[in-house]
Amino acid sequence: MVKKVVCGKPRLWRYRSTSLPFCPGCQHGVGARAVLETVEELGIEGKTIFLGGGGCAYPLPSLLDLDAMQCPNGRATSIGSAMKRLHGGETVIITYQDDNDALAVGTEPLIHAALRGDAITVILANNAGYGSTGWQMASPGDTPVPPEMDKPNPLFPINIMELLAEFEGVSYLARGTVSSANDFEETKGYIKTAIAKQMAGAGFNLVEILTACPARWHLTPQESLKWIREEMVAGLPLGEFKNGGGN
Amino acid sequence: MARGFEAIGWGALAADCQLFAGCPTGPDDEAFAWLAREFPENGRHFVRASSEVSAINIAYGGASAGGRAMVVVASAGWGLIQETMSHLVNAFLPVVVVLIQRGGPGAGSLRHAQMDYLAVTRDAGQGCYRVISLAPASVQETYEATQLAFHLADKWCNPVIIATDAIVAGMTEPLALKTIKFDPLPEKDWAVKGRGHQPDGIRRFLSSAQGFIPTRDFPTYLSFLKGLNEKVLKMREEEIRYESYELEDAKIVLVAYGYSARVCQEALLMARAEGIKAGLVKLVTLWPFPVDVLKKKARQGAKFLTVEDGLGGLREDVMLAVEGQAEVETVDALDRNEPGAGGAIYPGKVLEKMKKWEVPKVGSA
Amino acid sequence: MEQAVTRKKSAGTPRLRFPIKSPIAFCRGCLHPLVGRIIAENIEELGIEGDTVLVGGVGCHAVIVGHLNLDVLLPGAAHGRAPDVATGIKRILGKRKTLITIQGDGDAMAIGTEPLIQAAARGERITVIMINNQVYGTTGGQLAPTTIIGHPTTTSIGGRKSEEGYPVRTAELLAKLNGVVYSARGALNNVRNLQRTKKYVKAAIAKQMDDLGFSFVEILGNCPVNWRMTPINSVKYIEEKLIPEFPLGEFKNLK
Amino acid sequence: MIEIMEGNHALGWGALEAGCNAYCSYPVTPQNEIVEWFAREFPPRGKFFLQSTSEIESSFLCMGFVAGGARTMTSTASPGWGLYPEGMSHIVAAELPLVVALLMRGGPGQGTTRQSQMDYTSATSPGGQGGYKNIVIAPYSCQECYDFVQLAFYLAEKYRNPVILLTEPNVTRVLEQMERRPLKFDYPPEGKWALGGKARHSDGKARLITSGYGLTSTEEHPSYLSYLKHLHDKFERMREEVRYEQYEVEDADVVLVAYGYTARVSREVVKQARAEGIKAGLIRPVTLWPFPAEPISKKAEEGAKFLVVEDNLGEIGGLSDDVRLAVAGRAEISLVTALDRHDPGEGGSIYPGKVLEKLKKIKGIR
Repeated sequence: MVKKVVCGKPRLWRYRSTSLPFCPGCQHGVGARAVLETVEELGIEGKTIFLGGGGCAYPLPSLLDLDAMQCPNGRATSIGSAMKRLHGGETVIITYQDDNDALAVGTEPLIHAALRGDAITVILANNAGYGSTGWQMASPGDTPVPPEMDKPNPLFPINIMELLAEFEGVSYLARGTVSSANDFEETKGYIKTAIAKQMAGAGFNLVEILTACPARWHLTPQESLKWIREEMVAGLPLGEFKNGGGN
Repeated sequence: MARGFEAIGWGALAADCQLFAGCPTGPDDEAFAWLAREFPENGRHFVRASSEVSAINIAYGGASAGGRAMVVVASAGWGLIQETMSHLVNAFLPVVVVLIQRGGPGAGSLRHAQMDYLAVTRDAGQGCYRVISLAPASVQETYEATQLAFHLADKWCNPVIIATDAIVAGMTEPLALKTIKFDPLPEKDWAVKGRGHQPDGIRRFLSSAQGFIPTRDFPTYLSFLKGLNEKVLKMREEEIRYESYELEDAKIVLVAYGYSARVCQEALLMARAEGIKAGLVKLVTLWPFPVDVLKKKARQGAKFLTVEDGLGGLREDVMLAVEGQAEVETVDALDRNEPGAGGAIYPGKVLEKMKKWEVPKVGSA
Repeated sequence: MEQAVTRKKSAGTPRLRFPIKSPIAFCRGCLHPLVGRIIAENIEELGIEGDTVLVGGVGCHAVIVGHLNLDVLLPGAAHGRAPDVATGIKRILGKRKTLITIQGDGDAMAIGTEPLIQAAARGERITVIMINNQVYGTTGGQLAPTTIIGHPTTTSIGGRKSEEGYPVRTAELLAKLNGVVYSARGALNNVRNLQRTKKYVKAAIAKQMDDLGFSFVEILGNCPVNWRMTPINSVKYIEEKLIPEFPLGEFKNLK
Repeated sequence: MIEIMEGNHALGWGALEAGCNAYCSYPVTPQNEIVEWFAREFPPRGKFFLQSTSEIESSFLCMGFVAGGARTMTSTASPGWGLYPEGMSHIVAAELPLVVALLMRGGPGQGTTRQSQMDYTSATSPGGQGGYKNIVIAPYSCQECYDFVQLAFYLAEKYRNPVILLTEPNVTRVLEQMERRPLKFDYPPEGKWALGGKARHSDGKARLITSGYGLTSTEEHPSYLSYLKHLHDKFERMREEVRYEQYEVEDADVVLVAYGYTARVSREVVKQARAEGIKAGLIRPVTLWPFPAEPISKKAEEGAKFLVVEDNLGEIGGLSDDVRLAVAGRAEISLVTALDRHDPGEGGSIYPGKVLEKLKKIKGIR
């Protein structure tokens, strides 16, 4: 079982080539893998719709052996809400968006899907992209504390867990990383719980995955992982932030 | 040496642009990166907006305070700014919008295209209005067009679009930095600053519902419509810009802008070398459109070939200009050299179309 | 001196009321004019009439903006975009000027979710005053993002159900963002709350003047016409139904 | 059964008749009556009504509904229309059917809350990126509101492309006689493209919906160029859907061209003119895109003069541009525009008197 996880490839990867369309050290592939393995293990491939967001994760849906859609930037949550309402509780809706997509242009769809309590699972791959999560202006080597207020363009990381935790419509919130085998398994556990909540009709749920983006961070893949473990986690702690009934 | 992206930035600095707001979308993110670095260093404001809608509204704010403001968007995102474009027109506010065209519709491709012609030359948002749109075809032209755009925006109190494409914006060429001197413009006495800072001590009331909410200039909706109509017609009269090449004796007139105009310049040389009497009208302003020059050539019996890497927007304006008095043919995105997203219109294809038309006649003559 | 000024305020009309020849364009029993009064009085008391720019949203609240003798934008720009516009103006005009946006709940928390949250997250030095009256008043009383469960509107007939979503508590939501230094909620149902709300607005503007960060005040208002209530009953409704759902007070007050 | 109804409700009943299953919108004057109709009538029937949080959201919620296979409609008015282009462009790119009812009010910007016809160009030519096309249908009575919604759903599904119903409050707020009659259309078989989970599809194969064919190659469209070719061909086929109505055109030497409420005004003018012995006629485009150039071209060939009646700034553009294209310099074109409204306030409209006046001027009658 363990061996399969380490060496194998989820059956749901339709992509047959040896490489993925991502930069070296990019963890979108790993994040997506955590989702795919979970879908496989739960045996819900037949009723899952995978909605990809804009940005670097845009190619993902086209690589999967699932009903999938490449959604316009930021809009996967609203498209997911509509589909969930249409197809009802049976169908599992998973969106995969990065932070630039979901927390910038997608602020409004995300907040209101959460407020409406639409039972969909949002996988937020937070790679401190550019902007909403804050670090793009500072070099990633700096500590991710809020920048000085008197800087010309201060940016503060949006902690989506805190923001959504008190919404009645939200049933489950968790944050994990995929930077080690253990973390990967833990994050998978979060995703599994989230999807289970969705299948039980409990409400909106979101799993944030801190993923590396060595290319934009100007770090090596190893350094990126270290930076996530040491710096990013200090500002955005890991764990479950809400585990309730929702609705 | 500079890239087109940088030329936009240099142009903005030269024109004393004070505020930039944007949301990076390929392929405009390179301009974005340059501005993020250079604007704060030069004491200008750089705001990283969360979306294109936010970006243009931040620019709206900058313009209402009397500052020169600009946004850069790529085609994917263009659709999001239309509401505010219309508001800017209603409020008579000057903002410069740089559009870097990529393949469409929808997310389209990440590479160059010229598919947004109709969206930049007509009212893409609500209501009837027009916006001057400039189409540079080289790095130097991009630099100059950016300065001109700020001047025109302030002159007419209307947004101005610079419609470039990913090829022109991405190419590296020599650039001579030279600030253009324009005629002086009146003080922006309409800008909000806080009532205490107005010389006359009277409040300023800016509205994008002019005509609905009575303002000093426009007490009724009809008076507003008249004012707007007059302004647009005047702009259409006065701001036409184009360049013509070997038009004098031309039997076939190529009409193009942006990167395809460069392609046409090459095709023109090739055609002339083969004895085809071709000429070129290279649009500098897409709107207003140089109707008269085309009409004149049409009366002289010339044929027209529009070259545009889109699905036929420019053709419509050429047809309107020639009023059925000339044949109009097109080279469009379907004539690209390559099926992938990186395909482009090549001079060979343009020449081929010209020959198809011209050769039998040359033979008979 | 200051006391004398204050007393004069509570008795008469704020000086900032702009002499518009038309009658005040609010419905019977609407509490919106009070918001205008609170803002006008605070601006007068802080002595920043000459340095203030008001940005109105799109909706009934926008009328307030038109009635104040200040540099104003009305409507600020497109529906919901007032925080963005205020951001742009503030950047150009600099720290010394005060930017206040007046928005409704539909304007700020539906179509304006993104501008509001992102401006707050960026810590823009602006003050947003949001009037929460549960419905879209101008367009005839549709469901707003703040509408409480069970409240009937023309698009949630028979009362809002949970499938239509839960109401958003904007003041609490914004308090969680790092760029926000002040977030409070007041109501207009009685004189005591009115005075408290006035203090909140003053504190919010003061935070901006001290250049600390984004400040926000939510004000519970009413809409007798679209609630299908008498003005008196609508005020009672605020007390009985809204305040339990939307607790009053300061949720963030950073120094 | 003949009923008295207003156009706003006729749009709703028509959608119901056409089997519309989902509706999203955001309140904006003057189309709130439509939103409220759907809020009232849809949920009890087990259909989906969702009030969105903005017009951008409306367009993308609709995109979700149609991608899931629901017959979907949305409506908006001018100020919200400016937020739609992005969604429209994506929906066209992904080849999804959608019906959009657009109620025009005065513009630009916030404009007025009353009637106008100023969104002609932004509806008939692409406002969003990518030079796409939509079929645009303009009803001019309550009955047509009801009928054309059904037609719009059919055309949207036939071409898997959005269809816009372009109208204005002067049409939709009028109480009129109408009959609720189902129109029969030969709908294409249910799409196999809709998403619902692999298991729902008879072939068990996964589906992909994308609006970025330049970024993603699929079996259907292996290259961007093949996709563009496909779109282009589809738009060419859509051009065959021209519909128009002629009134007293046969022997007319002055032809009025108008749609929507100004077409009703013009019809009245034609009657008045005929009574005075002026040979006037009316060509009313029912589809604004594709534009009925042929009948106009034919009359231009015969030497008729044209009078374009549109509550828009006709000198700048709009319907007059399309007429100009069709006439191709062969005939004189005069305009009645929004500047000829009877009243300077926002409630001003074009009245028959003004049109008749212009008509007489063209004929040289004092």
